[in-house]
Amino acid sequence: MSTIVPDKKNAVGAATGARNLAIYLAACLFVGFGLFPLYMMITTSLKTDQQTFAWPPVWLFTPRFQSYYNALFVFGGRSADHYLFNSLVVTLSSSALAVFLGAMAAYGLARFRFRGNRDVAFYILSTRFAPPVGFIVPIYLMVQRSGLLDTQIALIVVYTSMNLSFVTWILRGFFLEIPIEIEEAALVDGYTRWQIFLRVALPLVRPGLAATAILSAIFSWNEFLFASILAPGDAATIPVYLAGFSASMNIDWGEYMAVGTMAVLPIMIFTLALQRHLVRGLTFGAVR
Amino acid sequence: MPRVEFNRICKTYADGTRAVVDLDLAVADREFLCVLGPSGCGKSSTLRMLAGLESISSGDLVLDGRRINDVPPQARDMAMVFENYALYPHLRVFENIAMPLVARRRPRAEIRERVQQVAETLQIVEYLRQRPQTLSGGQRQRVALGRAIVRRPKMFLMDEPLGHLEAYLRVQLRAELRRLHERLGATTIYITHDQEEAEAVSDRIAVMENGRLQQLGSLVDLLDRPINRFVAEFIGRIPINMLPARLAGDGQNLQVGAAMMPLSGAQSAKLRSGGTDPLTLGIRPEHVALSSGSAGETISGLSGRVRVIEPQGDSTVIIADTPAGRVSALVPSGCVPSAGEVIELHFAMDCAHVFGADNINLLRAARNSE
Amino acid sequence: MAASKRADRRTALLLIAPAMLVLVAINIYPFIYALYISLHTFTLGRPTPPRYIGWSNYRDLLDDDRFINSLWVSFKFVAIAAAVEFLVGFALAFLFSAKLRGMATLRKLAILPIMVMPLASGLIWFYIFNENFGAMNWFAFLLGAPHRIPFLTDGKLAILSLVLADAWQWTPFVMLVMFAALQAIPEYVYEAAKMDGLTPWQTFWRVTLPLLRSAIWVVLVLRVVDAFRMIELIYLMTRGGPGGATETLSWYIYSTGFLDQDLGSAAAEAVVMIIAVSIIAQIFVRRLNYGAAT
Amino acid sequence: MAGIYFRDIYKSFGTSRLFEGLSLACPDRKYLCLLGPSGCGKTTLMRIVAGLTEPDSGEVLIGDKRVNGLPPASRNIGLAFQNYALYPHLSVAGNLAFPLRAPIRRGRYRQAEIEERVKRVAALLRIDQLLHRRVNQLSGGQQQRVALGRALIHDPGVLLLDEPVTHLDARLRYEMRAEIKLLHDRIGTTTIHVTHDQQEALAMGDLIAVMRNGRIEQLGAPLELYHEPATAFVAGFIGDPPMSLVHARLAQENGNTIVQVAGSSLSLSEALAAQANMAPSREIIVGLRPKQVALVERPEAGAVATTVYSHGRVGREQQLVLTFGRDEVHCRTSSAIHVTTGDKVWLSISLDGAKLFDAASGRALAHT
Repeated sequence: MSTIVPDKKNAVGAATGARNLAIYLAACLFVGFGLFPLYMMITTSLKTDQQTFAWPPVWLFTPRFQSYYNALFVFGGRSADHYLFNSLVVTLSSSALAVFLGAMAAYGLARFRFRGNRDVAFYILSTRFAPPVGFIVPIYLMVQRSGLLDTQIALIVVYTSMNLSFVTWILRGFFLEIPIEIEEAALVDGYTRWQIFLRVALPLVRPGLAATAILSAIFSWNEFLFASILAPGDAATIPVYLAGFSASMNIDWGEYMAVGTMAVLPIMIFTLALQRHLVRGLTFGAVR
Repeated sequence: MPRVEFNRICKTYADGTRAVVDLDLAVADREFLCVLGPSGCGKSSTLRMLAGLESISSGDLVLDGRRINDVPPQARDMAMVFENYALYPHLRVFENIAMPLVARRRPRAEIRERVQQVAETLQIVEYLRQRPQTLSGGQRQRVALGRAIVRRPKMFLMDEPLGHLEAYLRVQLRAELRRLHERLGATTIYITHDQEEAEAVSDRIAVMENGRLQQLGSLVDLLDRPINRFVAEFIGRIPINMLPARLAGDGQNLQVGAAMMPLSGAQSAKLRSGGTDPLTLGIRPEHVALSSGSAGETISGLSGRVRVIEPQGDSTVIIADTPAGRVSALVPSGCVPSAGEVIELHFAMDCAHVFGADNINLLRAARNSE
Repeated sequence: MAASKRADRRTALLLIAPAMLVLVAINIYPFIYALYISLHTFTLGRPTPPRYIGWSNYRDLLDDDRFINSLWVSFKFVAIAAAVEFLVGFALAFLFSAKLRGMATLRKLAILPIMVMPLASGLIWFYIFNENFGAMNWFAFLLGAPHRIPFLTDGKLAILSLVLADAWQWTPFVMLVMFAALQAIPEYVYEAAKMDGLTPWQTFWRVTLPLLRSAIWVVLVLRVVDAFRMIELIYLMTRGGPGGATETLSWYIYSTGFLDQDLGSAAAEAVVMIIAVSIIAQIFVRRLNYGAAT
Repeated sequence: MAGIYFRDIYKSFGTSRLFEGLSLACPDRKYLCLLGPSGCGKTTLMRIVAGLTEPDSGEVLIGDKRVNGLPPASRNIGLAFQNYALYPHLSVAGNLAFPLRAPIRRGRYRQAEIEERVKRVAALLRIDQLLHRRVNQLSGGQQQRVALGRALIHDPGVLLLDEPVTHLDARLRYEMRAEIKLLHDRIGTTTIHVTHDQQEALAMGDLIAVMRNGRIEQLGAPLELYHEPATAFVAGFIGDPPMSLVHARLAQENGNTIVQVAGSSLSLSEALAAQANMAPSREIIVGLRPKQVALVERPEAGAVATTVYSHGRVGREQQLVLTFGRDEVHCRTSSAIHVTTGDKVWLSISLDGAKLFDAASGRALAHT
């Protein structure tokens, strides 16, 4: 019960060893549950077919690196590398666009008072809640009409728009935290509004830019619904390629899991390294 | 009979920082004691150890003859007023003040009555329904005080309670705190870095620096008989002048720049026995007098050029550059020289302090022994 | 003065316009377009032009058992998943707040599932739940299950299996956010509570919980909205089956539009969904606004 | 170099009116302190000079140039903000050079000259050792110097300082005060200094404008304000402690004008009586410096009964706050006298040197 109040290191009345042990055990159990599926994915990608379908499941085995992962990289052909590259292009372009446009809008909303400012800000936030599946039919038709079906451009525009909402909202919070006097000082020093944005405000919200860029990247990399409808063929991203496996009756689990691993690991390592401001981003600034 | 005793209390943090070193201090019943020092001197750690919010690394903390090192804060019957007020942001003023009583499961009627009473004392009745965020700093501070006094604790602990307030509010609340103390009569320990505040509220002042207690006494003690250079420089509303000096060859004079300052017999004996060069002369601005023009024959005067004149009302601070350094003098506003003028500065040497190389005041007991 | 204010307004407009343009194109216009389509019969890949039929797509929804069922399934899934994720995540946030050596590392490991591509997590759980060789059945066997358990092919179990997979990914999210919210409660509040003599239990109910209120609100709404629109797990694990047991509204719209290619009906369903979610979001945004003001 | 002039300034924020026809002049090369409690409009007035806030109407002149509507950058001012407002992403040198690299001064300074100026200003303010540090590694005093340097580096015609020493600790504040004043003596730039600290204003200003609720209560030299406060507000704001303000009534006794305070009658000197006769009404406020009230232990003729509200010490003396009807009187006595809160004591009041104010308007009686 004393865990109800987070205890401070130096407070009087130290925690007991038994309690600590219980906390460790519970925490490890949860971490184990969290890691188990990832373990399954990675090990299965290294198993032979017999090991994959064995009953009882094989836990200890000699990993076999060759075939599945080799099969993913048949450069020039239609294999994972092609789709990984597509994903990379779409992710980088849409994140960069979203962060750039979002930063501009956020600065405008944070620093200029005009009628409807709050309404615009709240509208932008509320698009975060829009159910993508609700927009898929009209967007599909719009993309089809403009001849952009199965191109990366369509995905980039859609992802940019979907990322804009939280990028704008979070960066608005970061801009609001800059003391107004710093920008007034630059105004007195002889800088224009636009230069203050570029040379004073943007450098000061660098952590915010990093956080929103990462979250945009995660979203764009992982998005499946729009990708499957708007770019089912040549421009498909990795989730679409992955989904293609499950359609066949005889799934090649090893290769399937190898693609999954390739799809999951990069973004996971990336975010693990850059965890600051993650919560702030995930909750668009409501919790820090 | 002392209520609280710190016996060789030490506080060392996990990172090895020694916040409090060998603190010995006894606080008497009903006393209002100020712990005064610059930020990082260990005064807050001291108070937090007393409150039980910080563990004690070594030494004994004794309350009414009982060692309380391991007693949790809830059981110490002390109330604390925090620098940032530490009000519960989600509760209204009434509920904030009532919290200590709610914790003790007092009946509702009693809670209502006592909160009302406290609110009247502190003149915050009209804010009882508001949330702390809607109050000004001064009002929040009153609420924090209300929460502390509502349960009538044995002791009050105050951690820079006026630190975040505007100057004129600080002065006003200072008087109210003093008054409250006299009405309630509870032992109070008060932390501040502001000596004016310390002198206005407290009975005794404990000056701390670098985790160590430097000197304990009344303000007049600290002003007139500072134990070392730190206390001399820290106390005094206009900073004390510190000038490099050396004992003249005959041992009867202190040489400051080219000027000779005559020493009394006792002073010269003390300096001859304890003093090693380099010495530093400490003289308060109120003990510096002026005569303008170069009369020529004064030997105790230091000549200097007036640089800055700072009127204060009835008195004026004159800042002059002398060969020995910059010297401030506090003089009546009636006889103020003009900027750029060359003046002669005279030191009342019976009020002077001389610090040795180890920064100890060599003349500390001078006036008593005379 | 008027001049500089006008200049300010122009700068603001220039800054905000590009973002608004994108949002209008991908959010406002599509919604209006969806409204338009929903009033037509419109089949994908058929050469006949869309034909105006008024509100009949909406009227049809009321008689559509699959639609009603999908609402019920969505409700069940969202309620169970959000409740499980919130309660477990909330408790874990306290657990992970313990100031113990190595806790920070464990916490970093614990939140790894959040980053996993939802489609990939569907894939993994599809494998784990496999009736013939999945690890889940092995654990059930070890715990004494008499026979293989059809996790994904039994109507009742399928939705619970989806909840488990969803909870695997998102309980750490709740934990992470609640943990951050707990850390954001200033230490002085607890110190004040100690000095006021509150017991740990009183501190929890009277101080901690009320101070977490806005974070709880954020987490709950995010989980409800996101669980409502979840589609990847269904796509990979059950495809709405067996017998519509896991056919949520999201899946139903997807399958009406792109499997049955009936865009008119799909658009009508989408409009209903957008309006429903917008109401939830509006309530939430207002509350958030209120929270930020105090 | 140029004076600063405000003519008939009006300014409202939403529905609340701050300035209603404020006029004020700060002559060339003078050091003007704007002094007042928070919310009195002193910072707004400074921001109006800077162009960060525009008045609703009225003229602002720097020298003989009307600057209304001019962007801040073209007003040739240096501004040091209260919280320093340094650019956290730049070094000390970067901060100092920032105004010189501004587009409005593009081409005016060559790189070598920028470096030269940065060095010169840094040396002037004794921060030349810190030029390559990040500003968040500096102490408060050092940051304050950088802010001052940034305001000075382009030789502005006007220097604006917003509470420049407020955040420094006592000793440093005292030192910086003298340094800023010496700097002003050297460069002579017209300066407006905003402060709420009367001691600071007395010590630093050539001129002090005491402000309250958007109005100038009094403009004058420091000692003029101290000795001849124009209003009861100024009297109650300047001095440490300030004058005690006591509500009283004028009455006639044997043909002489007397003052009735809390049931006692006090006679007036001829000069004061002459002033009192100018009073528009019988209700006045008497302003007393502590030296004009003395504690007496027993009731004696002319002594007024009061109650001790609080007592503390100031230096070697004891400072008492005594309640007096609805007023408070500050009184200084030797520490040897022992009193506690609630004690009844008697005060002997000497009206020589007291100031009389009209109770309704708060204006000093005296000079017509």
